[in-house]
Amino acid sequence: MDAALIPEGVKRCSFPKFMLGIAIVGAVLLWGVYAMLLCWFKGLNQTNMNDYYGFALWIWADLAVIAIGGGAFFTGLLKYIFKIDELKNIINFAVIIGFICYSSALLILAIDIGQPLRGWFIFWHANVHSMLTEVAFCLSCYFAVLTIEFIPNILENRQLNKVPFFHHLAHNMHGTMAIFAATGAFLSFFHQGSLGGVAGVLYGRPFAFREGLLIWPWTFFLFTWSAAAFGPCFTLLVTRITEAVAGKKLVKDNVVHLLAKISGWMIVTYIIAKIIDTIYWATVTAPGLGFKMSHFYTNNGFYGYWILIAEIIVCGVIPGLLLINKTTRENPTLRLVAITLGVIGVCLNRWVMVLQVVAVPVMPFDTWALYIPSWQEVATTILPVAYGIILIAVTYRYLPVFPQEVELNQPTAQES
Amino acid sequence: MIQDKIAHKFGMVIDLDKCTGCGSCTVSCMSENNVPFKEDESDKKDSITWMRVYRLTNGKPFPDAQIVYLPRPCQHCGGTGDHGHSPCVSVCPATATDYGYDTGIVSQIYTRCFGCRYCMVSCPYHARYFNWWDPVWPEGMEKYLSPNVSPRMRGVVEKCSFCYHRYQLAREKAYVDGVDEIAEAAYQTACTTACPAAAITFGDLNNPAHKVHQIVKPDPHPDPMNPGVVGKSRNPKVFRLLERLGTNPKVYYMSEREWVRKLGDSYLEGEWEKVKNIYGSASQ
Amino acid sequence: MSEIENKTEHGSMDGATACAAGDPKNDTGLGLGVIFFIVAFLICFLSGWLLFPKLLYSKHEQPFNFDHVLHVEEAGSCDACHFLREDGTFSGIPKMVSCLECHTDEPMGDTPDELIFAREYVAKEREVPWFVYAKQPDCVFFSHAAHINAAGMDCKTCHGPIGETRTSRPYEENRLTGYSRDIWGKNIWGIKKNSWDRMKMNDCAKCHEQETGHKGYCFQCHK
Amino acid sequence: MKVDRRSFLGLGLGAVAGIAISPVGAKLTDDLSIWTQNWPWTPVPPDGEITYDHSVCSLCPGTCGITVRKIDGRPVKVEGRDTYPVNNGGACLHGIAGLQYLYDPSRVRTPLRKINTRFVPVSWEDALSLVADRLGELREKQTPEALACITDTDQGSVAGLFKHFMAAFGSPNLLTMPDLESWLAKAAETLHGSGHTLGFDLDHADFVLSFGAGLIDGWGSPVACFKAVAGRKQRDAKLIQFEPRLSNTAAAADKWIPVNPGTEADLALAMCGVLLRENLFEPEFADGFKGGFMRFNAMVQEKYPVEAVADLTGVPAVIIEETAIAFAKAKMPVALPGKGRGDGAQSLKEFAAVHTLNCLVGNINKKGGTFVRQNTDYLDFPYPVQDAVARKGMAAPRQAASVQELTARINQSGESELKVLMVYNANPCYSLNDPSSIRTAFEKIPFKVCFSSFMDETAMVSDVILPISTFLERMEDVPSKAGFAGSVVGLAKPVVNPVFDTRSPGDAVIQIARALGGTLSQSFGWRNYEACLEEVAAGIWDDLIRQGYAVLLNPFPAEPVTTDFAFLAENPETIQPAGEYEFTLIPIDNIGITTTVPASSPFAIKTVSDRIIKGQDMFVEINPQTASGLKDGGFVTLTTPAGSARVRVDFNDGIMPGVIGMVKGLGHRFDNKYVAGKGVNVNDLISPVIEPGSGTDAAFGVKAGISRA
Repeated sequence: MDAALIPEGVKRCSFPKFMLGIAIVGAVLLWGVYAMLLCWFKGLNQTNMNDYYGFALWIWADLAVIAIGGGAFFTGLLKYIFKIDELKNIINFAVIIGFICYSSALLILAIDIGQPLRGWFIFWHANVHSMLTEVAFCLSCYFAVLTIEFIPNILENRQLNKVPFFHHLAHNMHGTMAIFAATGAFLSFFHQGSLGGVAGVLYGRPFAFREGLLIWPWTFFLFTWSAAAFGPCFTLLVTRITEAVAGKKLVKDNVVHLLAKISGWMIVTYIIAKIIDTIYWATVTAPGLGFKMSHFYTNNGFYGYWILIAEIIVCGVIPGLLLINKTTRENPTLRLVAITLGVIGVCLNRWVMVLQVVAVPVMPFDTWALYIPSWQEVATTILPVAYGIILIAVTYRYLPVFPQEVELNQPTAQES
Repeated sequence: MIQDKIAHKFGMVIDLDKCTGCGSCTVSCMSENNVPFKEDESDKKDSITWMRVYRLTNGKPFPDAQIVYLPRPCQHCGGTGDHGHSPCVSVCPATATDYGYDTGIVSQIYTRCFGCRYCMVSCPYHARYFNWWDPVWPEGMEKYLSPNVSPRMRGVVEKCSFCYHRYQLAREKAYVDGVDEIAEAAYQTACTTACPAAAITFGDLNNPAHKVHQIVKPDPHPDPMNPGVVGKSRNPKVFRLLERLGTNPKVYYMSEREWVRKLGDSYLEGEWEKVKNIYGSASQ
Repeated sequence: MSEIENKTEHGSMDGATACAAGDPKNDTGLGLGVIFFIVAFLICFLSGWLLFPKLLYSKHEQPFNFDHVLHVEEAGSCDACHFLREDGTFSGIPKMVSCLECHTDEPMGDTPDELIFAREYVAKEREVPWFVYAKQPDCVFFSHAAHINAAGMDCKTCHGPIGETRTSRPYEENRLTGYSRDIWGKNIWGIKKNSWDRMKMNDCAKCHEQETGHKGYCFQCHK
Repeated sequence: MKVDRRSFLGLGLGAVAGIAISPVGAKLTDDLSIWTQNWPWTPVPPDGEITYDHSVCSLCPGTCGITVRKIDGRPVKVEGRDTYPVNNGGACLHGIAGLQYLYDPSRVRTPLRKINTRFVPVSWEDALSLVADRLGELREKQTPEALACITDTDQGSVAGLFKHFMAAFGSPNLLTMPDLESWLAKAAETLHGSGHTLGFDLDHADFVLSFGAGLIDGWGSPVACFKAVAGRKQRDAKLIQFEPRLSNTAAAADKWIPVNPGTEADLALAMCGVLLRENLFEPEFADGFKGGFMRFNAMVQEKYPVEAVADLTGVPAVIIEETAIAFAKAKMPVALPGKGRGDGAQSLKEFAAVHTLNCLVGNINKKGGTFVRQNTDYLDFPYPVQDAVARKGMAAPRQAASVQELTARINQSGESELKVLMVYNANPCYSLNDPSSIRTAFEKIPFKVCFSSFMDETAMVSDVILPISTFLERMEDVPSKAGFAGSVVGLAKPVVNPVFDTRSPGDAVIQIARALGGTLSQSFGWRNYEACLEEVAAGIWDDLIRQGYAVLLNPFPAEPVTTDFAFLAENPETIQPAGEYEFTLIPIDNIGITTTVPASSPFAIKTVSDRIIKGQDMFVEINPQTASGLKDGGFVTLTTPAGSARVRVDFNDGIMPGVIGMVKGLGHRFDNKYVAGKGVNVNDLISPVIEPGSGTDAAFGVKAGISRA
């Protein structure tokens, strides 16, 4: 039915089957859209946020998707700047994932602010001292870059490619992609960092506050580094999932191993820095303000020490080690475990840096604040996931996302 | 012109031994500043009270238990080193809140705010409140709203302004009277004038003639033990909330009771004993 | 060899054939497309510039025409009617009591406007519901005392030569914002020739910057 | 030429391009954001000229002077009036929130008449004639005494008009609600003879011995008390608080001495014993002692030995001795009776016992002491014109001394002897113990008229509601009372025209009397209430008009005082909390929550802690030591002989083990979502116990059981 659109030489499931899948995910999407409209028209009283939890699930989701979307800029950096050519076989997909993550982030921000129609004030009346301003600018610029990086892949669709203009456009854009990759990397470095700065500069919140370099608190660098480290994990994870769903191999192992290895080393270096930062904060920064480390953790189950161990050891050290070690890295199961843990780890880190920051009492007579998101918050947070799945499904079906797919899935003798 | 005169630094000192926790300040503030209210205000994490009265206890069992009430307006922080980079002002992405170097008052512009709530996250005093709901008054009650403070719309942050509109009115009076200085009595906040126990003293911390300056005796030099801290009181009974963070609030508190003063900040074991008798560099 | 490079190899040729195949049709189609483009462009462009401003603002006539020239002659100066109160606040548009210092429910002159005033308002003891051209939104605090007494400014700088008008122009209100058109300015792009053509925040800030060396802190003009 | 995809593409692109380079985009983006800044549903308060009106607040017995800020005549803010002799600036939260009462959702907006359980609006004329007809019937039947009237207080000209009306009508059944003033008057009458009342010079006293008086929890004239308590530091005065829980007053006091609830009287008497034993009473003043002083002495020595009282009260003997002696040795000591706000169920024995301490140390009618003075009657009502019917009615015996005695009597009798009841500015069906029994009694009265500004519990059970203007909408004389040292009469002036179709209560009474005709209209010859006030308050009228108040007594009473110990010498029994349960439940007064009329404003309720109200539920205080099996914040069932309630517990180290504290003033049941429907009315859990001496309910606490719910 839609055969004309499907790339040459590849197999795709029947159109009805495809549509069925889309419909199921689409239902979830609509649920999210409904919740989104509620928040826009009835206001943020639809959420369970309050004056203690000014930042909550949504801001976490923002930081998380941007972190795991970091695979795009980092892979791009490696491919186009460091000329690691194998990565061209996964770069398209990395870009698509990045595109999904960043567009989601922007959408969630648009729901999160109390006055969406004034959202543009952040650009028009920008306060240059605010980390959030930096985030907003870099975020939108980098989103533009991602779109540009995504376009040629779209233009490679069989029908579009027939139009000579589009064909040449795609070709030339590929040529200039290095420039965009460089810009993207530069922008990402800043907004990933600024997101870390968002928490790090809060000198009224001893749990978040960090000293740093010039105007940038240590969290600035930690966030950039962690995004570069764990972003590829997410790229690999989604690739693995796509392969599972499509029931065929899409990227050659050497490519996967390479990316996994790079990611592994990044994680290890990051986690070392993170551990140093944590120790310094716990023994120097916080005590200097009169806070024992135990003040920041409680036995209420939400914010116990377990969260610290889970983030640093279980989802940091372990995946790092698994990925730098050749045998474990090349064992599919262990690799899957590692990249999954990695993705969880970075999300956990963002969670802590958003929610625990506001949960911890600062005034001695204040109390711990707990928070359970409302269904509207959950739905609007799942919305981008559904949207992502649909976009991946569509692009995978109609675009030559995986250059190695044809080669990896040659029809065997019996079939022909 | 008044604004050309030396900068003011408006602040207050609250005598916790006088405060009865009666709530007059809270209500006076709410009615002065058109603060809305809901049918259920018992969720204090979603209840706009620019001036909130905290109930502090010494944590001892019967019969040694003690209570003290601590009224908490916006602290109008001067920020680290008192340079005007208050925790909230420095993070607002849209410049919806700024630091008035001529008054030391931290503003909040409801029509500029787009509701990102970063300032609330940055404020350790919970002095900032978000309008989760549209403000709604029972039929007819909107008739008592004051034109001096514009009612806020849903989706923006609001907070105590030290009744800045009263300062504006005092200035206008000064203009027509052709006087340069605004008298201490001419500008007093709604909570100050309402307090039946006269526990609140408000004025210009820079003006030695003002009562608040005489009580607080702010130390012009940075705290040698913590250079970020400026304006530490040289009065042994006076303290500020979370002074060690270097937020440099302009709201000071006063109490004879040591346990109360200790509750003003966080201390590691033994630290309090060391610092409790150090009041500003001058007392070194 | 990746698929991308694959394509780029033969791409150009594919394209060429594609074009050759569809030449004649394309041209006409394209031509028509161009025409459509131009038509649509012109319509939207012109309506954006000419029609849109008309639609955006609603016009209101004042309750009756007010002759400023006449009143200035009689009363002497602006502050005879628009005065600062003792407490420093500004009286704004005069209330009926001020008018009655001179007027009675019997017209003094013979203009139809004064007749309306006497019959409809004085006699019925109603305030005149004037539309205020210079009306600022609720979020704005403006101190006339500061500008008149302290800065010694004249009315004209901000309000223009309204004292020299014999007729009241219609009041134009932005349907969306409820603002008086004078705030944004008559020009749809908000371009101003005179100091009084526009009354947006930037205009205040600009003057403050020139006069006081600082555009002022938020609370100076906001409440 | 054929229209195809590309043509439409051109069309679309052209439109986009055209709009793009026109001002539409930029202007709309800006205007949309401005639209959000001026949402039509967010009110914009009109600006105008600022003016100030002076008046007096009559929300509580405090009678503070207030200044109302107005914009073009529209009131926008209530503040304390500087230099007003009661509060000297400063005001309590209820006064400051006063404007909310103007537009309170439960305001009665027009006269209402109940037609089979539903209220229908009627005109004032119809309402008044309806009332007049029913009253007329009583006089035709020669039974004017079948009319009873309940007012909030017996002070001031409005209460005076009701008194005048009852006298002219011919019924002795005029009752007032038990407020602090009424208890002080009873105590003064018992010890110093009728026509006296008490005041306390707290501004100067240097040793205040408070028997549970909530000096900063709403007792007396709140703002004056706040100032007195807060000003202690400067004049180094001491405040000693006897109380079962760490109230705000106890917390602010120099010393808090926990005492078992209901044993305050015994404690005071034991201290009297100490003073007498140690000869620490003031001989000069003692000359005025008569009426069984010796018997009293003997009685306290015998019945109230320190050791025994120590066991009873839980106050160590040594503390009792020390405190008594310190009190006697102080230069300007004052002992204060009246637990909490000092209204509602209190005990005459306790008031008398505590005041006896003042008498013994003789710090009476001196600076910083207790003032025993004649009821300052600045009002001069003409004698009512009475006809035979009226005289006959007035001769009939008074039905009861208190509202609860009255309702108890009605509930016992098969058919109510009372046929008509008038209630003015009082809410007995809510604010007295066991309100349900009061409601049932009221149901038995055929016709009830309620003079009320609000649709409260009492208004709801009445047959006709006459809507009364609030204190901001009418003129009234407001005399200081409730233990205030000075004697000031303020003039409340209307700062705004009545918001609804309401009238001054004075006018309503006059118009009813006029409608009744005959001797009644003769007795009420005034044009209207203001004319009446000007006439009856002629002596101070000029002051009232000139400065808004008149000072009657300065600095303090001079006349000699005699003290009669007969009442206490008989050692009347102490009313103990009734019941068999292990805990003692006591009502708590919270400054943010009113317990009488009117109910708290939305602002006031907003200031109440989430450890008192959370959603619809309320908390009770209990000491963790005696809360075994319960968990902090958990739900429990509170059971007393009178009933049970589902509440949450608040573990509180500031309350005596074995005692449960429950805030008064919650659990309203009328149509006002801001205050009603929250928590439980503690009065529902306490049955009245009439104290023989006073004929008034003295059940302050009650025994209670508590179990997890």
